Amino acid sequence: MSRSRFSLGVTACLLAGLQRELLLAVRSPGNTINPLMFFVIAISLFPLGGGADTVFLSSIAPGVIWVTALLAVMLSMESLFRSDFEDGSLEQLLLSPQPLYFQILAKVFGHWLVTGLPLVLLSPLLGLLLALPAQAYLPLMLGLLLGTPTLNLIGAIGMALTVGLSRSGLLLAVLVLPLSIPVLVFGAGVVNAALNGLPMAGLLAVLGAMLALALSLAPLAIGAALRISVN
Amino acid sequence: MSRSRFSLGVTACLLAGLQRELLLAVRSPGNTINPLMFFVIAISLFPLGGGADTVFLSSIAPGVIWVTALLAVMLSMESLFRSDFEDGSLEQLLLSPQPLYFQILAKVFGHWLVTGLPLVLLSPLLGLLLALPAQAYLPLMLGLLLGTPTLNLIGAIGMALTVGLSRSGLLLAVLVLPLSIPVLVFGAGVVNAALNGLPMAGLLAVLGAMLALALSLAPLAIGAALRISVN
Amino acid sequence: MWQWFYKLGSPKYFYDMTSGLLPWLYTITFFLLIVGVVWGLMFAPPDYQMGDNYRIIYIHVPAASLALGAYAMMAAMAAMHLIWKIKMADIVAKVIAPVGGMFCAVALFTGSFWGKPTWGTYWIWDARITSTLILLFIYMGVAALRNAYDSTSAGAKAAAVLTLVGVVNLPIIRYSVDWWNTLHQSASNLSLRAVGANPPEIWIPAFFMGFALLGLFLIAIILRARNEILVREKRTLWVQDLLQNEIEQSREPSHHA
Amino acid sequence: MFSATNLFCERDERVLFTQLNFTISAGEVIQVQGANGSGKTSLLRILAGLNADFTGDISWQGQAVNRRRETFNAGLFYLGHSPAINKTLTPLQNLRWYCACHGFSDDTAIVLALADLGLAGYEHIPCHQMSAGQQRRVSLARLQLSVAPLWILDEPFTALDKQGVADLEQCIDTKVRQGGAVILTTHHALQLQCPVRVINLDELQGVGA
Amino acid sequence: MFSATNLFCERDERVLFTQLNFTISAGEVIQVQGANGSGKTSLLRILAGLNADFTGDISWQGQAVNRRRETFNAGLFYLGHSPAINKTLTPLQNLRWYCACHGFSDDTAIVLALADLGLAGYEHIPCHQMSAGQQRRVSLARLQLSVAPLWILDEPFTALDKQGVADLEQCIDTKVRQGGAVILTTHHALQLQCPVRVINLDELQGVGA
Ligand code: HEM
Ligand SMILES: Nc1ncnc2c1ncn2[C@@H]1O[C@H](COP(=O)(O)OP(=O)(O)OP(=O)(O)O)[C@@H](O)[C@H]1O
Ligand SMILES: Nc1ncnc2c1ncn2[C@@H]1O[C@H](COP(=O)(O)OP(=O)(O)OP(=O)(O)O)[C@@H](O)[C@H]1O
Ligand SMILES: [Mg+2]
Ligand SMILES: [Mg+2]
Repeated sequence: MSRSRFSLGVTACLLAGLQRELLLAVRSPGNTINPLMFFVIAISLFPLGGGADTVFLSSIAPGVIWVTALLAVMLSMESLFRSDFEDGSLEQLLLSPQPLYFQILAKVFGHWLVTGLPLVLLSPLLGLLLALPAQAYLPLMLGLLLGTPTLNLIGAIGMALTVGLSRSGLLLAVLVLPLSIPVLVFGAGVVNAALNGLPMAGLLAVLGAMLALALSLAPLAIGAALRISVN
Repeated sequence: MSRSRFSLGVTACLLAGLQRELLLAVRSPGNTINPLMFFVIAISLFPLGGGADTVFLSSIAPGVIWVTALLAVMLSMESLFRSDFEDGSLEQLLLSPQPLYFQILAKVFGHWLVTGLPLVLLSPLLGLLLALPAQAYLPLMLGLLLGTPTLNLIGAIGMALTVGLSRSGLLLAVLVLPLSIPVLVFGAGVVNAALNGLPMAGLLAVLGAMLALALSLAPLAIGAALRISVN
Repeated sequence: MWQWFYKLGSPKYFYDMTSGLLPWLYTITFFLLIVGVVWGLMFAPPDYQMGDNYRIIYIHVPAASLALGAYAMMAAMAAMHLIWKIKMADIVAKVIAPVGGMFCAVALFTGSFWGKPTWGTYWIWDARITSTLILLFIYMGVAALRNAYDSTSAGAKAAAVLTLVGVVNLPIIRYSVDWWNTLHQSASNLSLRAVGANPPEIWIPAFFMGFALLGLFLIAIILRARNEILVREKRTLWVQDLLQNEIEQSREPSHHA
Repeated sequence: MFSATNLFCERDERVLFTQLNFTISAGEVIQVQGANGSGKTSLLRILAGLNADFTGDISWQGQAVNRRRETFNAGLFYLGHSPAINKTLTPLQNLRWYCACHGFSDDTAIVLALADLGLAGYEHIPCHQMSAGQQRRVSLARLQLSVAPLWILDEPFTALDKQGVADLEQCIDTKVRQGGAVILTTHHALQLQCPVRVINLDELQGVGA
Repeated sequence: MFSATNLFCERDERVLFTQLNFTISAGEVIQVQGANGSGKTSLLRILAGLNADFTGDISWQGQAVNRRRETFNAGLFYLGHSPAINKTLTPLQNLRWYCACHGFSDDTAIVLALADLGLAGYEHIPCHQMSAGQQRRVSLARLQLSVAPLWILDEPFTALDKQGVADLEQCIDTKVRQGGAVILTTHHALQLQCPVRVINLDELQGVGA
């Protein structure tokens, strides 16, 4: 074929993947906004179900915020591979000559940018709603900043495994929630430590280590799972 | 056409609809078991994120159990109309000469039988996990028994409104959670009343009234929403 | 009456009518706003308890009541759209959702900034506050649902159904939240006080501000509705004529120059 | 039996058809033709009552359809782009539900219909284990079970092999001979014995645009 | 160029094909034939590397495919039952991503390809607003963008109108003339100028059963 073509490398392909994710987020903004709204609404259910007294609320705040963030991230994953699977784009992704590892990273990172990051930024407001003392805001945000990408990567493994099942229902959550307990424990631990004036650098370091581990291994698991799913 | 046919009435059609739901539940048991597992796992996250001390746990128990039940029911709705929409069965349902109102009731009731009822039966176990005093088990179950069908009906409205959207994300939860707050408030109220030795018949009656209202109005909204979704 | 009603249902009639109406509305609202703000900020005496903080009431209370009223209006429009398929009703319902949500947010923000000096905290789970928050969620849900649909007509109908479901549910939510708060008796008993208890120097500017905010609300609705009409009817003759005229008018000065 | 007057439909600023009029009586076949995107699917969905974004009147046995939806539904068989087959269930279970929705229950008839379509022995196999064409056949088995006098079929021949196409054509012929009326679209060259009337949307569109 | 030796595949106790051998070289077309459910889709997915439930060897330019997946992928164009078109995005956006995945970026070529398929003016319309056939055409535009020497096409003619079918046939002819190799399935009577070799799975099945 004689058309002029500009041969592109891996980076350009990744950028294209990232751009596609962001475009999709812009085109259907619900996928970005809904997890956030879910986060806010679910958190405000707790005072309604439990009780509204400030001491009580601030005692449950670290746990409730982290558990709800975990749920919001997990449930937002549902949109990660689903439509690609259904319309056959996933097959094309697997058949593409570019390395799968990076393509997956680009997809997950794009997803985190549009769902995880806003959640991190919104978290102090929810701390306010649950009467969390102000000195815990920064640790909460730092923990979420390190924790949500890990949660996204773990969730992507679950999603990749279940995307081929038509009626997967809550299977994703069931598979993934147990795996993400360590992140929850250390994440909520950071906030509790800050509340009690304990050092929290160690806990943050553990969260960082988990992120590094997930970054290096999860894409492999995701790739393998996707291959099984399209089979 | 000369084949012998047995002309059937509405009841038989409803039974067939119910039977289909149950068959689907048996064929893909995940749809029944996953909401239950979600319920259990999500509840056990709270001691991990918050703290494991018994007094604290039993103070958060009513709220946490009810909020989690609410989430589990809402998220289980995802499977109610989705596959019917995708494979075109929903069109056939709308084109069927039998009254839509009852067909919808049959579907939602079938769904409740396989997801809501097990949740009600399982709830005392979760009370146990969260150190809920034993005298609150029965009120908890009664509240859930009256509350979960209402939640299912409200959730079905949300699902019917969003089933046509390909990337609906968490939209369902965002639409439905605010609407189901009254059930949560009275449901958790029943447990709290039982814990404090207050009368709870009135609260249960309110839950019953909400169920009656939902039974009479929700199928109409669901039908209208389904017609919009297939359009 | 009915005839007028049907006429109003036609986007063109609405557009023409509001073209005449808007200047009046601008003037009246501006007047009310000036009087209300000047009186409220400069002449009304400070409250014996709250000092000058209370002046936030002049925004807070009207915003809160408008947020509620807007929902009622949106629901009426939704019903009209579903039952009589009146296009205009849907346009108005569509533009109310974000505006009503805005007022709701304003009530929440002013309320919480008022809460800091009065209650010492930005947020408490008071019954009224909580139900305002839930109302905001419902507004956002209606808007989100409409946006989620690619097809305008399907999105309109879906949003209308949800709005009507909300109508049934709002009183129930209100009632349940009231009940919830009385049972739990929040930490400090901080019910919002009634307007009637205050001297007239305080509530007369409130009266002005109330109508001024109503004016702002109407202006916002009408401007947005006119925009929406132009977008939806952009292929009809009258809109094309109108745009043609606008273009010519904007060109004219440059011709002379 | 079934008629449409003055139908008008537009999508995203494009008029698909306008002033479309037709009547179909017992024993007739209408084929809706048109290029991709000319509005065939839209028309059939409007006729079946699944799409309400149109203006004009549709009547069934002299009465407006939207007034008496349930009577009309009892007389209609609609087959769309999607097969209305739940993939988790077996063909037998799928068809049983369909029959119940239409007020009868007759397992022997179902088994017979499946056998007719070359699916004997597949009654109890979940549909997701079948190929595209086999799933389509399960869906078509409903044609044989249907007593509705009006059939509306949107590209019924998709995914069928040659034998399947021939069988389906014969099935339509039989229906028409027994006094049914059929409205269908297809991109393939129909080989029916009965006469076929054609509505060409490409031409109508010219009128509307 | 591409060859399969001794392929064997069974699904749920049923042997679909066994001892299937073939080689395809530049400038050849192979049509896989068979009744519904005979295993055409299964075969093509195996060849493309999307399905691993088989035994036998597949090699590309003399080397086993599963060893050098990425080289093979660079030389392969696969079109399955599903169009691989995201419905929220526009045709242009969809095809851009596809191109980037295959290592180039060329908007003019995309616009040209769309125009060739009769979709001029649709570049910026979200795909969900298109009819079944139009979506299929967006998918087929990738054929024109592809420089891969091997095409594997599963029922590429579905949902196309007559013009669309003719265009696609011509496109295949051109490819073959330029030295490409094409493996396809279809239930419609192919009218290609180049010679077509047929693999009939129904006969093979007889051997296997
Ligand atoms: C339906 C919604 C609401 C209505 C109708 C409403 C109405 C009022 C009224 C009439 C007052 C004046 C009381 C006085 O004369 O001093 C008031 C005071 C106040 N409101 Fe609201 N309000 C609403 C929502 C909110 C919300 C959402 C917040 C907080 C986020 C809030 C916070 C406050 C505070 C802090 C005061 C002053 C403290 C006090 O006097 O107790 N309000 N509100
Ligand atoms: N996911 C699956 N699991 C188990 N068996 C399957 C699955 N998909 C297909 N089959 C079986 O494998 C056989 C071949 O299916 P395949 O889809 O390859 O057929 P095909 O030749 O493409 O038919 P068609 O012309 O209908 O598309 C069928 O008999 C079917 O029953
Ligand atoms: N959901 C939709 N929203 C907006 N426009 C649509 C939608 N679906 C289809 N259209 C447009 O309506 C027109 C008619 O579509 P329709 O599906 O009726 O065509 P068709 O004749 O069935 O075509 P095909 O032969 O490809 O199936 C197309 O031009 C398409 O762009
Ligand atoms: Mg079509
Ligand atoms: Mg196939």
